[in-house]
Amino acid sequence: MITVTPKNKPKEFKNDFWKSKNFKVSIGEIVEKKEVETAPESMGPTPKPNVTDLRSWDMKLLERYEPFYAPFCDMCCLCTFGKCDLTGKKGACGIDIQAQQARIVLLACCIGTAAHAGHARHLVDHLIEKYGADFAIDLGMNIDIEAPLIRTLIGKKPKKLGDLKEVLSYTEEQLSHLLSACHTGQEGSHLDFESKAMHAGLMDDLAREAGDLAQIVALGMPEGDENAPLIEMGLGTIDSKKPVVLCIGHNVVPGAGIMDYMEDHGLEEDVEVCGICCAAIDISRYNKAAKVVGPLSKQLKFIRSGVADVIVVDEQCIRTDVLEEAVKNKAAVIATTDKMCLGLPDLTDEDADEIVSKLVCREIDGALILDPEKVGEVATRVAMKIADERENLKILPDLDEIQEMAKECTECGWCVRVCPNGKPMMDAVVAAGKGDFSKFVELYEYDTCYSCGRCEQECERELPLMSMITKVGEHYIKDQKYNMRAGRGPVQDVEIRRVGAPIVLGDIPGVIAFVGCSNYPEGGLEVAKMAEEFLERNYIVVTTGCGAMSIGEYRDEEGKTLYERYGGEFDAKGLVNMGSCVSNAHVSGACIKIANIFAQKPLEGNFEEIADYILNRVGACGVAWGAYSQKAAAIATGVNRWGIPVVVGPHGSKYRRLYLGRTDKKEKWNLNDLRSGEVIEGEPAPEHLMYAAENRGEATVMIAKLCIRPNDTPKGRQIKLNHYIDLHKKYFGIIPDDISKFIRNEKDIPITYKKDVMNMLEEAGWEPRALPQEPSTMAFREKARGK
Amino acid sequence: MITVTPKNKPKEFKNDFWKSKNFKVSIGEIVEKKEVETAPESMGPTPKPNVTDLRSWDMKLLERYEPFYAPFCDMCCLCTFGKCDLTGKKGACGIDIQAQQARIVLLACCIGTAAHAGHARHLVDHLIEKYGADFAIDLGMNIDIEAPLIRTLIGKKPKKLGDLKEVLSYTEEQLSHLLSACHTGQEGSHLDFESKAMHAGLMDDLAREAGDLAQIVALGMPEGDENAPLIEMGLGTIDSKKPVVLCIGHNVVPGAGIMDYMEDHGLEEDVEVCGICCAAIDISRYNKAAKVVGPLSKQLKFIRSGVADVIVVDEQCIRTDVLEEAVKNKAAVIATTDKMCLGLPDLTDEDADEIVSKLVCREIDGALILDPEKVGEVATRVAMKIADERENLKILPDLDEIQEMAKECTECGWCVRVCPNGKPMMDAVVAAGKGDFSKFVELYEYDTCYSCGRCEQECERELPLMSMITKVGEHYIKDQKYNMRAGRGPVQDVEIRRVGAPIVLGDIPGVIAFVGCSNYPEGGLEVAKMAEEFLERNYIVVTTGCGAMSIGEYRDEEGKTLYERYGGEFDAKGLVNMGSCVSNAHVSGACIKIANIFAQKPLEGNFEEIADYILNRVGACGVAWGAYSQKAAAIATGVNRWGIPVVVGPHGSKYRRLYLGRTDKKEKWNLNDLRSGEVIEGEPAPEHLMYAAENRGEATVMIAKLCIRPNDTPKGRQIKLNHYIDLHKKYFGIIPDDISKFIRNEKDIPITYKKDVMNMLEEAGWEPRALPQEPSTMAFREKARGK
Amino acid sequence: MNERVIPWQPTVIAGPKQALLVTPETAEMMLKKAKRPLMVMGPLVKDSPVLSLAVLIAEKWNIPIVSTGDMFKTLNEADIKSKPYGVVEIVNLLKDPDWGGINGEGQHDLVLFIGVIYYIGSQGLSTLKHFAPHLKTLTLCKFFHSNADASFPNMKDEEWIKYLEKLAE
Amino acid sequence: MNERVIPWQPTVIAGPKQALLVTPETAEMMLKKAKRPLMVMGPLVKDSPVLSLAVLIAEKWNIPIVSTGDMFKTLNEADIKSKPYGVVEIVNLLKDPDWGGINGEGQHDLVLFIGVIYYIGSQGLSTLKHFAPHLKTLTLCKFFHSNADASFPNMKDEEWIKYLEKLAE
Repeated sequence: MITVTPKNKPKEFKNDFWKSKNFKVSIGEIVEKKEVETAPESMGPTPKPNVTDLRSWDMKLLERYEPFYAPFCDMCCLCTFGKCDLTGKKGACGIDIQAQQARIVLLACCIGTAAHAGHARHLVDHLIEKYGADFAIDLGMNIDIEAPLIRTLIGKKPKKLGDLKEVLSYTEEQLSHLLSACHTGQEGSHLDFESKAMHAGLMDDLAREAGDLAQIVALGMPEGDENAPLIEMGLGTIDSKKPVVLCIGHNVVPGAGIMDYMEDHGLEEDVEVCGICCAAIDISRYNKAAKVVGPLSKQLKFIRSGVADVIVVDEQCIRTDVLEEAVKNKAAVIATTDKMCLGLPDLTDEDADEIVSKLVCREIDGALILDPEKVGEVATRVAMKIADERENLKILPDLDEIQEMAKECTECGWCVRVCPNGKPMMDAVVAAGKGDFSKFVELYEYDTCYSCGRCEQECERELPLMSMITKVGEHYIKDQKYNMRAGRGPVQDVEIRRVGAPIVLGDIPGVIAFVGCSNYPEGGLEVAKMAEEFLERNYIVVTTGCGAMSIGEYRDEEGKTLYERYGGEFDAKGLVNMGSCVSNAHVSGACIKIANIFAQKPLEGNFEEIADYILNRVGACGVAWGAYSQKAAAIATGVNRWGIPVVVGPHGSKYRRLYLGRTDKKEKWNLNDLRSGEVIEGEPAPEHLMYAAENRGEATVMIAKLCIRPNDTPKGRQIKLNHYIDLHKKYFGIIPDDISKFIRNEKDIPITYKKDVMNMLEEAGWEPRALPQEPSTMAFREKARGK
Repeated sequence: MITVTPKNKPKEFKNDFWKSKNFKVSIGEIVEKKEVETAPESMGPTPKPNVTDLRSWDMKLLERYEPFYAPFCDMCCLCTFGKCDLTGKKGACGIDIQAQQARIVLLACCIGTAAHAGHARHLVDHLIEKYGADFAIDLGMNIDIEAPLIRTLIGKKPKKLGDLKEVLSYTEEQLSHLLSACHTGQEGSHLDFESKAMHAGLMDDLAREAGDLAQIVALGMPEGDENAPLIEMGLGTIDSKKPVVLCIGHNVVPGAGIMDYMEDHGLEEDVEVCGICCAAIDISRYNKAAKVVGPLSKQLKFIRSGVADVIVVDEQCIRTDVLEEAVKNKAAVIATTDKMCLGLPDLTDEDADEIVSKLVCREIDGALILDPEKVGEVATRVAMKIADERENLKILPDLDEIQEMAKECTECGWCVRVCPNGKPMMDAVVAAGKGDFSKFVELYEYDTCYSCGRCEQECERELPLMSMITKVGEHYIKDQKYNMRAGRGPVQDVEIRRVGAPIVLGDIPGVIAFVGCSNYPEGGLEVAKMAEEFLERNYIVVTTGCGAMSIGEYRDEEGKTLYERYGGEFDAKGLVNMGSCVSNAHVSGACIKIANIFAQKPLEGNFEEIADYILNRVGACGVAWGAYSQKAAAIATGVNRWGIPVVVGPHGSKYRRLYLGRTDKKEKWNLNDLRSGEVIEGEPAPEHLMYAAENRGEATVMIAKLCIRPNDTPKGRQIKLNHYIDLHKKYFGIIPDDISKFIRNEKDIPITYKKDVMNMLEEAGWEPRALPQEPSTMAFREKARGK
Repeated sequence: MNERVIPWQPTVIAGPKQALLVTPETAEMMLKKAKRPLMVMGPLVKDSPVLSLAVLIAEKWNIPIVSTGDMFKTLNEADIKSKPYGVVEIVNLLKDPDWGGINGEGQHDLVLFIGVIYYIGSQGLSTLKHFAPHLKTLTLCKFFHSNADASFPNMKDEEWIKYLEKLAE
Repeated sequence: MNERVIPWQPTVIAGPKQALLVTPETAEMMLKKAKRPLMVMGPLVKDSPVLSLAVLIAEKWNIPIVSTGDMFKTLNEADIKSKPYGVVEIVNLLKDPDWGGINGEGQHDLVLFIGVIYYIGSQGLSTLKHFAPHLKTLTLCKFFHSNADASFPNMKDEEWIKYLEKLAE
C-alpha cells in the first residue's frame, strides 16, 4: 500500500508561540514543497469526483441503509402540467412518489449546499481582495493536515487563499449538475437521486471547509485552540443602556467590519455588538469582545425587545420579516449581502455620512450596503445617534397590559394547533389573564417556545403573543448570563494521534457531534442534557452552531455551564465547540484525519477507502436535534456519505427521507474482511445512517448504539455496550433486547451486566462468531488496488 | 459615445465557400487580434455582473411590470417547521405569500438554468476533450458577432472552445449564489427575489449560448444557414422494419456517437436513428440522415408503439418511467449522462461486446454508458440484434381488443378530471366501445392529447388508454410524414444589417419567436396556426425546440408545411428554425445584435444600455404556448430582462408569476427622451412583460400588440396598429378600445381604419403627443456616461 | 369525503382554506349583499342554454360583464355588452383595492366567474384569495373551485342548468 | 368545512386523499375485520385514564403493543407488555409486505396509532399511506390525522375518553 508517513515533527508548541505572520508563511512554503513531491505518487482513484464517480459507494450504503420516505405532500407541483397526485400513481412526467421524495431531498441538499458554497465564495473572494491570493493557509504548528476534505476530494493541499478558488469552482460546477438533475424529466431512480443528494452533501462539506479555513487563517480565528476563550452569552450580558448593534446571520464579514471600526475608533466601551446564530459565533471567534445573544430561537424575541438599535443582517436563517419588525420599534436595518437585500436601496457607493444621515432622519428604514467597512462605520454611528431617542420608546407592553390583553383570549385553541410543537400557548394566555405568568415563563425558558410567531399570525384577537412572552420572560428570568467557549476550529493533528487508537479500538466510546439548528421539540435544554450525559460517560462531545449555544445556556445547580465544567480538548470528556455551521466540516475532517494520521490511509483522491474506514471503525455520531434547514439536510447527507450516522429530532421526519437499516435482514450486515479476504458475518453497526427519534430518551439510547463499530476490540465493545445498556436501562427500564446482535464472543460482554446478558444470549440461541480483522464494506478488489 | 464600428467587410460569400477548417482558424485569429486592441476602451459598467449589479435595471422593469402572483399552493413546505399556511399569514421564518411565490419562481429559474448550464458544461468539456481547447470559435464569413451574450455579459469575445469554460464557471458561480438565496431565511423582498430570478434567467441565456456555440462549431452544425436542409419528421418517415434506435432528450453527444458509428460502419441504410424533443433537432443539425419523431408529446405514444428497439436517453424532459415502459415491450434502454442514470449498472468501462451481450440476452434491461462512442456502438449493435425478435412481439392491442376493453369503462369520468386539459377521454372510450374510434383520432391528432398518461393512472378499470390511443391513431392517420428545416443556429450579421432598420423603425411589424415545450391547451396545431398568421402578415417568425416541430406537423390544403411555404431567412415572412432549446440564446442574441450592428451600441459590459434599447425599440415577442418546464421559466425570465415580452399559454399561469403592466396608470409609461433630455409621456409598449393568455385568439391579438415599441416611426406604428386592429377584429369583432393609447398623432393611424379610429379618438378625448427621439427607460445620467 | 366538493381537478387543492359550497339560494344571498358585483365570463360558455342563463343572471342582478379569452366576440355577436380583458388582466385589476372598477364607480366587492378555463381560472381565484381581501369570489361553473370564496359543487349539466335557472329567475 | 376533520395541525393536508372519519362503531368494525392488528403507542399517553383505556382496548381485541419513543418504560413499569421500537423503525417494518410482524406470524393488516407525537406520527402515516397498500391505519388520538386511512375526529378530552371507552368495553 502506498502510505504517506505522518509528519511526526515535534510540534507541541503553544499556538501563540509562532503566531508571527511572516514566519507562518515561510513554514507554509517549506511544507508545501514536500507535499508537492509526494502528491502524484499517492493519488487515489477519484480526485475531483464527478456526479457518478462515487455512485458505487453510495449504492453500497443504500443497499444496507435503504431510504425511508415519509412524503410531506402527496403531489408534485414543479411543472405546469399542474399538480400530479402521486398516491399510487405516476405523474405526468412518469415520476413516482419515491423518486419524487428523493428529488425533493436532492433539491433541499442543493439549496443547502448553495448556501454554504455562496457563503464560502463570498468569504474567499472578500479575503483574497483584502489579504491577497497568496495569503498562506497555515493553521500553525499543531495542524499539518489543514484541509482533510480538500486533500481527499480535490487531491491536493491548499497552500494559499487563492487555491480555495479552485475548490469552490469545482463545487459550483458539481452543484450545477446536481441541481440540473432536479429538473422535470431527468433522474428516474430514487436511488440515483439519493446518490446525487450524497454528492451534494459532500460538496456542502467541502465548501464549508474552504469557507472556515479561509476565515480562520485570514481573520486570525482560533486555529484548533483547545483553550479558546469563554465568550459572554445571553441577554443579561448585554448592556442595553449603551447603543446596541445586533448582527444576525452567518457571514462574519460585516460583523468583523463593525468590530474593526469600533477598535479603530476606540468605541469598544461605548457600543455593544452582539450576534444571533452563527454570525454571533464567528464574530466572537474574530473578536472576543463580541457578545452572543444565543441561537436562532432568540431572534424574534430579541428584535421585539427593542434592545438593538441597529440590526445588521448578512445571510441565512434570518427572519425574512426583519425589516417589518425593526420598523415597529424604530431600529435601523442594514442588509449586507446579495442573499438578502430586502428591497432596500443599494447605498454601497454612497458616502457614509450621507447614509448615516438618511437612516438617522428615518428618510429610509434601512439600507443595502455591500461594503463591510462601510457597514462597520454606518452601523456604529447610526446606533450611537439613535440609541438615546430609542431609549424612550415604549416597545413592549407592561405586565398589567399583558394581563388585560390576555383576558381577550377567546380560547379558540388555534394558537396551539398551528404551533409546530403544539405548545400550550392558550393555557399560558388564559393564566396570564388571571395574573399568573408562570406558564409564559415556562414557554420562555430555554426557548421551549421557539418564537416562530405562527400563533400570533393565527390569533383571532391579534394578541401580540411574541411581545407578551418576551416581556414576561425578561421580567421573570433575571440572570440571563451564560457563556460558550469560542469556536476553536479544527482538531489538531496531535490530538488525533492521541485519540486515534482509543476511538478506533473503542476505548473512547464515541465522538458525538451536537450540531445544527434550534427547531427543538422541547427547547434547548434537551441538547445540553444530552451533551452532559455523554460527557459524564467519557465520550468526546463536539458541537457547533445553535447546538453550541444551546449547550451554553444550561447551568447546573452550582451555576456552571458545561463549558466551565469540561475542557475544550478533543479527547474523552472534552466539550469541543468547533465554531459555526461552516465549522461542521471539521467533524468529518476529524474522522478523515483519524484514517490518515492514525491509520495512515492516503487521502488524495481516495474518498471511498476513507469513508469505508470511517463507517467501519470510527465510532462517530452526529446529532442535529433541532435541524430545520436545507443546510442541515445537506450537512447530514454529506456526513452520511463519509459513513457517519446522524440522529435528528422528530421534526427531522419532515425532511421526508431517512436511511434506516434492517436488523432482521442478516445478510445486509455481512462484512468483507480485507485481511483474510473472507466475507464474514457482521452486525448492525452502525444500525442506521439517518434516524429521527421521537424524544430525547429514545435519541440518547440510539446515539450510544450508533457509536458501535465492527472494528471495536472486545474491550472497546464492552465499554460501548456498557453505556448502551446503562442508557437503555435508564430510559427504557431494561437491558435491550438486541444486545445479542452486538456480542461477537463472550469477551464483548460488559462485566457489570455479564450474568443478565448471558441469560439473554442463551434465550436468543446466540452463537459466538469471529471478529473481523479489517472490516470493510468495499469490494475486495479495492484492497488489491490499495496494496 | 464610444462606438465600435461594425466591421463592414464584404462577407456575403456563401457559407460553404470558406469551410476549410484551417482557413477558418487563421481568419479567427486575425479578427481576434483586432478585437483585443479595442476591447478595453469600450468596456461598459457591468462586465461579469454579480447578483446585485443589474438590480437597478430590474427594479425599473418591476416598477412598470409588477409581478402578478397566482399561488399554486397556499403553503411553504421547505423547512422542518412544517408547512406554513401563508393565507394572509407569515410563515415561521417570517416569509409572506408574495415573497414565497417569488422564491419558488427563483427556484424554478435556478433549476432551469442548472439544466442548461449542466448541459452546456457537458458539451464544452466533451468537445474540448475531443477537439482541444484551442479549437477556434468561428461561425464563418457571415457572422462576426458570434456570441452577443458572451460579449455583453463576460465582456469579451470567445475565440476558442477553451474560452467557454470561463463563461460557464461564471454562470455556475452566479447560480450558486442565486440558489443560496432560496434557502430559508434569506431574501425577504419579493422584488429582490424577482431581480434574482431575472439574473438566473440571464445566466440561463448565457449558458445556452455557450452550449450551442460549442456544438455548432465543433460538430459542424449549420452556422446561421438560411438554407438549412429540410429534415424528415413524423412517424410515417420511420421504417419500422429496420432496427430502430430512438434518442430522447436534449444532449446531442450520444446521438452524434450513434450517427458516427453508423457512418463509420456503413450502416446508414440498415438502421433507423430517430429522435424526440431537442435531441432530435440537434442530431438532425449534426447529420441530416437522422429523423425526427416530433415534440415531447410524442414520447409515451412512440415508446408504446414499440417501434424503437433501443432507447437512448440523455437528459431533460424525458419520461422518468422510460425504463419501465421500455421493459414492457422489450426495448433496451441506454442512459448516457449523470443527469439520468435510472438505477442502471454503470458499464462505461466494460467492453462493448460484453455490454451488447448482456443487453441482448436480457441479463439487464439497460445500461448506463457515459462514453458516447461506446453508446454509438452498443446502441446500434443491440438494435440490430434484437430487432428481429422484437418484430414478432405483439405490443399494441388490436382494434377489436380496444373495442372490448373500452366496453369495460364505468364512465366514472375521472380520466377527464385528472387530464391537465380536461380532454374528453371518457367520451372517446365510450365511443370506441361502440366501434366509433373517431374521438380517439381527434385526441391523437396534433397531440391534442399530450399523452401524459394521468388518465391511465387513474382509470379504475386500468384500461391502457395510452396504448389504445396510440393504436387507433396509427391505424387511422396514415400519412404521418412532415418536415422541418434543420436548426440553422444564429442570425447572420448581414441579415441584421438588412432588417435592423425596418425592425427598429417598425416597418417589419415584429419578430415573433415560437419556442418551448408542447404542453399546449389544444394541441400543437394552434402554434402552427399562429405562426402561419404572422408569416402571412410579414412578421419574422423564429422558432426552436418543440415549437419548431409542432409547426412542421401542420400541412395546408396542398399538403405543404410552413417550412415548405416560407424561407428560412431572418427577414419579413421568414420562418427561422434556430434549433433546439439551447438555440433560444440566438433570439435574444439577434435583438442584441440589432443594438450592436445596426445601432452601434457597444456590447462589452454594457447590459443595461442594450436591454433598454431592446425594450424600447426592438419589436420582438416570445411565445411559449406550451411552456411547462423550469427551463422554460428561466428562458422566459431571461429574455424578459433583455426587454423582450413573452406570452405563455394558459398552463403558464401555473408558473405562479407573470409581469403585467397597468395601462390605467399613465405615470408608469413615461419615457426619458435621451436626445432631448426630457421626460415625455409614453404608452404601454410593450404593455406586459410576461402574459398568460387563455386561448389562441386572445394570444394572437396580444402578440401583435406586444410588438409595438415607443421608437416606432409613424409608418411603422401604422403597420403595427393595422395588424393589431385586423387581428382584434378577427378574434374580437371590433376595433380595440385601447387603440387611442398607441396613437401619438394622426400619422400613426392606419389608413384603412382612419375613419373609425378618428371617431374613437374623439370619443376618448384623445390629444396628440410628441414622438420620442431616443426613448429610454434608463436614468438620464446613463446618457452622460455613454456619450 | 363529499365528491361534490372535491375540486374538479382534484389536485388544485392548495391548503387548509377551501371554498364554501353554495346553492343557488346562498349565492342569491351573496348577490343581494353585494354593492358592486362583476361577472367574469370565459370562453367555455359559448353554447346555450348556459350562455343565455349567465346573461340573464347578469341582467337580473344588473351586473356588468367582463369577457375573457376571445369570449367578447361571441357576446358582441349576440349584442350582449361586455368588456374584453385577459383573465389575468382583470384579476390583476381586481386585486388592486384602489382600482376604480369596470365602470369607474369603485372596486367591485363580489366577482362571479363562469366559463373561464378551469385551471387558469383556479389560478386567478388563488390570486384573489390571497391578495384581494376586499372582495369575494363566487364561481358559477359546474365545477367545484376550491380557490374561490364560494363555489357551486361539481355537477352534471342538468343540475347545473337548474342552479343557473334558479339564480336567473 | 367540518372542523372535526380538519387535520389537527391544519397544514399537514397533503393532497386529495384524506382519512375517513371514524366513530367508535366504525372503528370496531375495522377491528373485527382485522386478522393481525397492531397497536403503536407513543409517549403522549403516559397519563391515565387514556393509558388504561388504550391498554384495555389492546387487551379486549388481543392486539400486541409496540411502544415508541421512551414509552416502553412507562408500560414496563405498569407491567404491560410491549415491544419498543422507534416510530420510524416500526413504520419501516410495517411498510415491508414481507415483514413477519411483531410476533413473526405475518405482516399486520391493521395498525392502530395512539399517543405518537402528532407531526412525526403524521409523517409515519404518510409513509404507510403511500408504501403499505397491504395494511390500513387507524388513529385513536384526539386529533384528526388526515394521513391515516381512518381517524377519530378532533375532540376535547371528555369526548375522546368516551370514544375510547366505547372501544374498550
